[in-house]
Order: sequence, then C-alpha cells, then structure tokens
Amino acid sequence: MPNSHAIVAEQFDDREQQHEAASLGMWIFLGTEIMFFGGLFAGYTVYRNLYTTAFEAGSHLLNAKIGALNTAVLICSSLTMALAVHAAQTGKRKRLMGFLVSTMVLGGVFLYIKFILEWLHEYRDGLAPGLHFTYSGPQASHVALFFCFYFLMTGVHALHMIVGEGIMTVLLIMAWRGKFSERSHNHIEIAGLYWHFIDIVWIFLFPLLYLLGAHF
Amino acid sequence: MSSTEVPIEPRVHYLNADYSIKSWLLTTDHKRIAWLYLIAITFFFTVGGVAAVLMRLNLLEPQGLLVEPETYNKLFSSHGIVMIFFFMVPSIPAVMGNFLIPLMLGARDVAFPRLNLLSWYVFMAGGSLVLYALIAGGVDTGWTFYTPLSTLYLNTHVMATATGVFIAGFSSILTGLNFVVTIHKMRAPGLTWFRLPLFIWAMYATSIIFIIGTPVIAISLALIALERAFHVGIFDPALGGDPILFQHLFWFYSHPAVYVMILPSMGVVSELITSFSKKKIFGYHFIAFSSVAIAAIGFLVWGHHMFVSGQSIYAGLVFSALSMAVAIPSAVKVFNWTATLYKGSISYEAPMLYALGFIGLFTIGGLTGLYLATTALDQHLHATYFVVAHFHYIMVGGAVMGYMGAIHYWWPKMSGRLYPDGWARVAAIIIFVGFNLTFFPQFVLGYLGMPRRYAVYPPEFQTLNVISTAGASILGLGYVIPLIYFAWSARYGPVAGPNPWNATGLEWTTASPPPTHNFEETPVVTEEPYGYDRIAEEIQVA
Amino acid sequence: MPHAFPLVPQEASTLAPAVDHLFYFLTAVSVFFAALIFLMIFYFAVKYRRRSKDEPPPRHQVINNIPLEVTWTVIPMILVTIMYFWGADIFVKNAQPPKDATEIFVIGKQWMWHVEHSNGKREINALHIPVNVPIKLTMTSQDVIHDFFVPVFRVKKDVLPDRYTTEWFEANRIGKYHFFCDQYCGMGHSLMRGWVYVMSQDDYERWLRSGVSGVTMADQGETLYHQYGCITCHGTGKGPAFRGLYGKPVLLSDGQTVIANDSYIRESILYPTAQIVNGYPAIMPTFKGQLSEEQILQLTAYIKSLGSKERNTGTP
Amino acid sequence: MSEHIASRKIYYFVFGSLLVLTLLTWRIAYIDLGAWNMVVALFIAIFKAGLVATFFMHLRWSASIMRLVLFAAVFWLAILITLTMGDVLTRHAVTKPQPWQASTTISRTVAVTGQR
Repeated sequence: MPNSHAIVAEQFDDREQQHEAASLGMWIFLGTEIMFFGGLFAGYTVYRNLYTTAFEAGSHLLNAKIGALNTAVLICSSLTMALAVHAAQTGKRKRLMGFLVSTMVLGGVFLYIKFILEWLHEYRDGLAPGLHFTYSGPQASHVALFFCFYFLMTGVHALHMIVGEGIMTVLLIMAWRGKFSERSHNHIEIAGLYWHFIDIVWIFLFPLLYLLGAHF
Repeated sequence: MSSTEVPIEPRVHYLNADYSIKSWLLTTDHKRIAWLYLIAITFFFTVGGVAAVLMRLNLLEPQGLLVEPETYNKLFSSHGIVMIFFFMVPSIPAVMGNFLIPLMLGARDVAFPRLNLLSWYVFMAGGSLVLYALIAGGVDTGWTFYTPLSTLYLNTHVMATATGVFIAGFSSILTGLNFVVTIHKMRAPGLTWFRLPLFIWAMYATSIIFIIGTPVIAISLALIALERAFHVGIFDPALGGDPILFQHLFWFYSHPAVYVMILPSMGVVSELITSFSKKKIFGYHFIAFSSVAIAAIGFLVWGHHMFVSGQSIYAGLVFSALSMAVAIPSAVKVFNWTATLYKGSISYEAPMLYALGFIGLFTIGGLTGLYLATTALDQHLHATYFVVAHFHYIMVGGAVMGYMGAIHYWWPKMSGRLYPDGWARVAAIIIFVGFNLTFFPQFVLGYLGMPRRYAVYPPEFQTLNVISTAGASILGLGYVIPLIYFAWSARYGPVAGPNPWNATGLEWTTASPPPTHNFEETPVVTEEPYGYDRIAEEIQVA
Repeated sequence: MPHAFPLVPQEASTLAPAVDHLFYFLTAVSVFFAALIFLMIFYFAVKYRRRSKDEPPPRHQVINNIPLEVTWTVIPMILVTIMYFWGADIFVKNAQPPKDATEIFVIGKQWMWHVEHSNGKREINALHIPVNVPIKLTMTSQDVIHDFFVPVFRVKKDVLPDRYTTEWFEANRIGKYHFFCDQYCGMGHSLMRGWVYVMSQDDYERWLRSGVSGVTMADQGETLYHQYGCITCHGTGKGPAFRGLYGKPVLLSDGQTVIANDSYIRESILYPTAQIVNGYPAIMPTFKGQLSEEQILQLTAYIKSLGSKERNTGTP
Repeated sequence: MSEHIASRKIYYFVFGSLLVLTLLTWRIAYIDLGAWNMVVALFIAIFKAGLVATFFMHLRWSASIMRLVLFAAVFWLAILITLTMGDVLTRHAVTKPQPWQASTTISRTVAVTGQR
C-alpha cells in the first residue's frame, strides 16, 4: 500500500468505488470459503447419515463443556473485532489497537484450548486416525471416520484462525504506524468480515461435532 | 490517426513503456498479465499436445506401437490434467478475459491488479509442481483421481500432482473473484448491464463457476492427499468410506468446469459473428441469460457422470432430467447465432472461420451430449470412446476453436500488428478438417464398444484408430502454423491501427496496442452493443 | 454376419434392440438439427457475403423475434423430454433383474475377472452363459473400482470394493463376444477383458457339469461354516440361526429392521458389531482379512441354500 | 460517505444474545428431544450465524449484492448436499432388496448399501 493513507488506487475513480469493491471482493471470497468448508460439510452429512450411532459415540468422546467454552471465547473475539472496526470507523487509533490486541489474545486462547486441551488429549487417548487410533468399541472404523471429520473440520478452521492472527498482526503494525483513519480503514473492515466468518463456521461446528446424540 | 502514417516519435503504449524483465514479472497491468498467461498456457498446451500425439501414435497398433500400458496410462493422465487444469480452464478466461474485461468495460484495470498478478504466480506454482511430477516419473490416476485407485493403489506422483492442481485452483478462484468485482464495480459511465458485450456476460457466468465450484475440487483433492498421507479412510470402503462420495465432490466442480471452458468461447463467438456480419446480435437478452442459465443449471447435472457408478437409480433419473435441461440454453444460443447471420454483410477473415467452425462443432458436441444424458444410452456409452469424442467436440471443437478465434480477432489489439490472413485461413481450415478426422471416427468406435483409457485394444478397432491418428497428425500441423505466423507478426507484422475490423466495442476505440491505462479519457457509453445499424445510418447520412 | 465395417455392434441381448432404437431416434434428431444449422449457416454465408470491401453494414436489422425464440426453445424442450422418458423407461426396467434370473458371481481384481457359477464352477476372464435365460451378475471388487461392460448386450455397471452391484441381461444370440473393464483401474486396465460365451442351454448344462467335482458354492460355504467355527455359535443358539434367514427381515438391537440379503450377510461377517440382531450379545469376532470375497460369496450361497426348503443338510 | 457506523449498543446486545444462545444449545443437548436435538441445535446455529452476519458483518447496512453473494454460496452448498444425499439415501434401491419385496414393512430403511 502506498504510504499516503487516504489515497485511492489508480484503477478506481473514488473512495466509495474502492470501498464497495473491497467489501464485495471479500464477500465473494467468503462465498468461496463457504463452498470450501461445504465439501467437508457434505462429506460429514453423508457419513453421519450412514453411521449415526458411531458418530454419536464419537461425539460423546469429546468434551462438550470445553466446546461450549471455546464457542464463548470466539464470540468474545468477534465482539472485540466488531468494536475494532467501530473504533477504526470513528478514527480512534488507540482503541483500535486495543481491540485488535484483545481479538488476537482471544483467538490465541481459542487455539490454546483447541490444540493443548483438546487435540493433544485426543491424540494421547488414541483418537487420532492415521496417527494414533486405539479406540476399540463397536464400529471402530466408523468412529474413526467421525474423528477424521472432527480433525479435518476443526483443523481447517484452526488454520483459518492462524491466518487470521497473521492478518491481525499486520493490521496492528499498520495501525501502530498510523496507516488508518476515519477515511481509510478498508483493511480493518474486510479483515473483520473474515474474522466473523470464522466465527460463523465454528458456530456450526460446535453442535455438529460436540452435541451429537443424547448427552443425558 | 491513420495507420499508414509512420510516427517519428513512437507512441508510448503498454508494451513499449518499459522493456525490463522486472517490469513484466512485477506488472500489475492486466494486459501484460494476459501476456504472461498466454505464454504460460501456450507452453502447457504444447506439453499436453505432445502427450496427445504420443497416445495417438501408440494406438496405431492394437498391441501398442510405442510404449508399455503403464506409460500410456501416464500419457493420458498428463494429457488430461495439463490440458484441463493448465490450458482449457485458464485459456480464454485468464488470457482474453484479463486483456479484454477492463477494455470492454472502459476501466483502467481490473479491481484488484495485485491480486491478479498473484493469481498468475499461484498458477505458475501449481503448474511447476505438476511439471515436476511429470518429469519425476509421471502420474497415472487419470485426470479424475478416482478413489481408491488414487489413494491406495498407485505409487506414482499423485501427491505432487494433486497439490499442484489444488494450488492452481486458487488462481481460478482469485481470477473469478477479480472479474466479478470488476464487472460489478468498474463499468464506464452509461455502461448498464444490458449494454455489456456478450463476452462480458459469458465471463461473468464463468467467474461464478470459478467461485462456486473450484473450492469444492480443492477440498476434494486435499482429502485425497490426506488419505494418501495418513490413510484415514475417508474414501476407503474397507474403513467405511464411500468412493462414490469422492465422485460426487469431484464432478460437482468438474462438470461445471466444462462450462468454464465453453462459456467464454460462446462469448467470443457472439463478438465474432456480429463483427464479421456487421449486424447486431440476434436475441441479445436470450444469449445473455442463457449464459447465466448454463452456469446455474450446470451445477445441477454432475451426476450424469455416475449413472453406472453404483449411484442410486433415482438420483440417476433426476440428474438425467436436469442434464437434458442444460441442452436448451445451449440450443437457444446456436439458433440465435445462426439468425444473426441472416441479412448480414458477411466476410470471411480467419476469426470468422473459427467462429463458424465453433458453431458447427459445438452443435455436434452438444447433440451427442444428449446421448450421454439419456440414462439408457449412457449405460452403453459411458467411458467409451463416444465420450472421448463428445467432450473433444465440446472442448477442442468448441472451446479451442473459440480460443483460436479470439486470439486471431484481438491479436491486432494485443500486439498492435496484423498477421497474414491467408495463412490464418489455411490454418483454420486445416484445424477444422484435422479435428473432424481425428474425433468423428471415435463416435463410431465408442458405440462399437471400445473403452477409453485403453493402451491396447482388440484388433477389430484398428481401422478407425488409424483414421483417427491420421487426423490427429493433420490437426497437430494445423496448430503449429499459427505459432509460426504469430511469432513472425509480433515483430514484422504490419501495423494494425486501432480498429482493423471496423468493429464496435470500447476496446476498438482506443489505440492498438492500448496505452498503459487503456483510455486517454474515460469513455461514456450511450447505446447498446454491436451498433452496426447505427454505423449504417451514419454512412447513409454522410 | 458381421459386416466388414460395422457402425453399431451386434445385438445379442433382449436389451440391445431397445437401446439401439433409442440411439437411432437420437441420431435422427441430431442429424436433422445439425443439417438444419449447417445448411442455414452455409446458405446465409453465401447469400449474404460481403460483396465489396466498403459495403456498408446492413440497415434496418432484425434483432429480435419473440415467437421465433419461443419456437426454438420449446421444440428442443419437447424433444429432450421424449429422450428423457424413453431412456428412463429402459433404464428403470433394466435396473430390476427378474426374480428367476440365474445368478453368477463376478469378482474383479487388478487385472482379471474371476467368475463363479452357483455349482462352484469357476472361470477367469471368461463368462459362459446360456442363451435365452436371464442372467444376473452379482459383482464385487477386491481392490479398486472396475466396470463390467458387454458391448453386444449394451450393459455396463461399475464393480465396487466392499459392496455388491448387480447387472442383468438375457442373451439371445449364440456366439462369442467381448467384455471389457470400463472403469480405469490402473496399469493393466486395458488387459482386463475377456469373452462372453453364449451357448445353447444344452451346451451350457454340459459345460457347467464338466470338470466340476460336484461341490457347489453352497457346499463350499458349508465347509467354511464348519472350518471357521461359525457352527459353534450359529449352530447352537448362541447366535442367530441361519435356516430360512435369507431374504427375511431381521430386527436389530437398535430397533431397526433390515433385510437379510447378500449385502447384509457380507457386512455381518466383516463388521459383526455394526448390526446386532435383537436379543443376541455382540460377541462375534470380525472375519475381515480371514475370508476372501469369494469365500464370503460361498458362505452367502450356503445361507441362501438354507432359506429354500429343499436342502436339509447342515446343522444351523 | 456510504458506510454505516452502527452504534456500539447493538454490538453488545448481539454479543449478549450470542452468549445466551450458546448456553442454550449446550444445555438443550442434555434434554432428550430425540431427533429434535439436532434440529434445534442447527436452528439455533443458523440464528446465531444470522446475527453475526447481519450485525457484526454489517449485512443489514450493506448493498444487496453482498446479501446475494451470501445467498448464492449457501444455495449452491445446499444443492451439493441435497443432491449428494439424494443419492446416498436412495441407494439401497439399487442394490436390493426392493422395498416392495419385503414381506413385512420396514420400520426404517437403513441404507444397507454394503457401506457399513
């Protein structure tokens, strides 16, 4: 980005055109993301229908409490992200940086819970198909399929979180250098769209993976 | 600005603005990126073409003339993978789309020029990985990567190839995204949706397919890679996986991908037919909406690749009906193009020959598609040479003819120079004849029952195979001629002038080659496209 | 009577003429439309050619004609609807094998076809069948996806691992015909082919009896039934009994009901815990890796033979 | 100036609703509703996603083309899942038994496709 922050890139006529193009571009990208996760959701739906009981058995091996906690963490980070966009729109640089940092921290907490408190345990408990899978209950290979999808879906999701953390870092540096203003904050906005989208994906993953079958 | 006048100080345009390598490799100019793609896909076309020639030679003898079955399998796999993912899919969209969309919209560039350059690098990264796989020993999955063959049974370079195609997919996604935003947000003042050239409509429909479909093939190939790496059983029936699920995910992209190849050519043909018959297009709205309809319905028909796969017959019947539906917008287009010729003032420069060739071959390709959409016939024809002939009529007879027409038509705009039209016409006719001789016999072969992907075959199929190979050698010659005269033209061709075809359209109102920012001042559009009748009025008045 | 230069393969099954008639219909439609379009293009191209370099573009251009657009939308729509229903009719009929069809088992593996007749007679890359008798192939694969394609019968069907698919036909012309693997399956794909021998019923009977020890598939299945100790539970009431089981609904422990067909038996052998019969403990070990696809088919044949009343051997 | 600046109150309100709904989904999982557990959980998830999209992602104030993009993606995803499931759920008919051949009614057709 050229260093003057109110600049309009040469292919655009004005700021409004640039702003609309940027958000439309991001929305279309999110559309492709929906289809990307969609392939996994389609596979999940097929196997959940074929192997209902195995999927429920697999789901019961996850800790729904931790899943709910992580959902809450991600929702908090969505709030701080929304507030960061708000701060950018109103030109409050310090507040913007604060909210960016809190979003990153909350994202980090989510990843910590995901990797250390969940994945590591599941790996140790022999629930990682292809690496260490020792589950020996009924329909073990179908329970393994559940865990395939669990690791795939949460893994692709976590990958998006990590990319998001990277984007936040860049934005934070840019904000620190004063690159954003009331008139120029497209980057923050479209990063916000991305972050909220990751949140939405998790909102679906939580019930689909953690809450299958009766928990009573 | 007359073309005969030799300027003393050469005009600065996008090609001569900067000659350094860096200015090409780091360019964000859509016109230069189009050239980068042109060079890249010409290279990939050559790679895929060589594989095709070797395959055809091998099939001269029932026992195989040149290579072992194992090598033959690698040849048809590389031919399919390279031609589809690295030539057909990016051909018109990435070369002509990049060059033309901003020019036709009266814009200075696409919406995200740096993203555009990134797409090219992503494409090259994917392409390099696939090339590496081919050089390192090849891959023999077929371009379809069917499981469990690809995941459990092959020891070739499946991983590198799948990753390469996966990466190249993101190039498509980014290009499609860029085009949609550009078409939505960058139109010149007065350029409403129904004043857009039909090429733009076709590119819009194509971009939708890129955006919706490509992510799904990306995730399916990622799953293949994971399954190979960890053997997790997603598609392995022994572990409860469903290999047919892979086919669903694969064809959800790969059937619409056929429309990615043909829709842009349809857009090109709409431009060519009008320009060389000096007529407004017949049924503008019908052609425009049929593009969008083909893109939309195209996503509902993938199951017709799976009638005999063990898919439910009920699903087969539904997919068959939907596939029939997609024939209708295609038929509508063909009739409208034909009607456009009516009472025109038709001339036969090379691009027009390609356009007419396209209509003829696409008609045959489309009609034979109906055979394959008919469940009972597909039960016999599925995976025979009939299918091979059909999709080559669509992709080579259709899409490549359109691509050749586009290159010939817009070459003067891209390079600022003319090519020898006589040679170009000869090449067009050679390609047309060679193509038909190659692929028409394959319809018969297919109905007789010769399966595709056969390295060796029963001797009774030999005659038709020899005819087909003979045709292929003519076709190959036809493709070499343009390479030579385009190379000549780029340096020695006569200067073209801004509008050598006397065509309408914003791209012809600017100089050839265009200045870096396309237009000296932003054009304002006041009328519908293809206003040749207005030109007639003006001449009359004058 | 094969012609020197045939355009369609021989018709050797009851299905083939039906498929060919549909093929001729589509070809007639295609030729008509292709000719129409080619002639129109050719006629316009000659008639309206530009006569001089500076001929002005035509004035008063016709650019729209709604009745014409409707016509060339509706006519193709009608035609494809006919094609669809005609094709669907044949397809659906052909998806249901007649109940009295003679069953033959086909196992595809890289890169050969293994065929087993119900009396235990086996053959490789060859399929002997009687003329004028409906034949049902029950097919499975030991490795990747294959496809059993007989051009002269106009049928094919993919052959999948860990699953049964079926294909049926009634040959009506004695002779020797190709069959092919028509789903790319790796290196030897194009060698994975053989001959169908359509024989008169007498010849077939003679062929079937020759060189066979008299041990049928069901007999071999019975041997396996003892050899693998199935009898210790299924013959003693610890596990569900086999007599009269085949083709009947089975109530499972989760309240669902399934039909005891080939697929169900196969699964119960390979994945015993997936579907537990109501009232029995889940104690059966898996036989996955111990039994070949062929042996599973033999056991299935044995169980099937117990369903029919004629047979009274065994102690299920 | 086309963009809309939402009031922060809305954000806090949406945030509160999302937390409450999360708690709700989690608790409902411990109540036996049979097959409805999943339906309820998915409905809540759709509602939550709607809240995030509408307010946090500013769809409420955006041009309609953005909504169209979202709709298109979800629509085509629905096509992918529906038609694929259409095959999976009816596949038993291909591999027998024909439902009409069963001597007693089948309480629930399990996809005995040989896939289990």
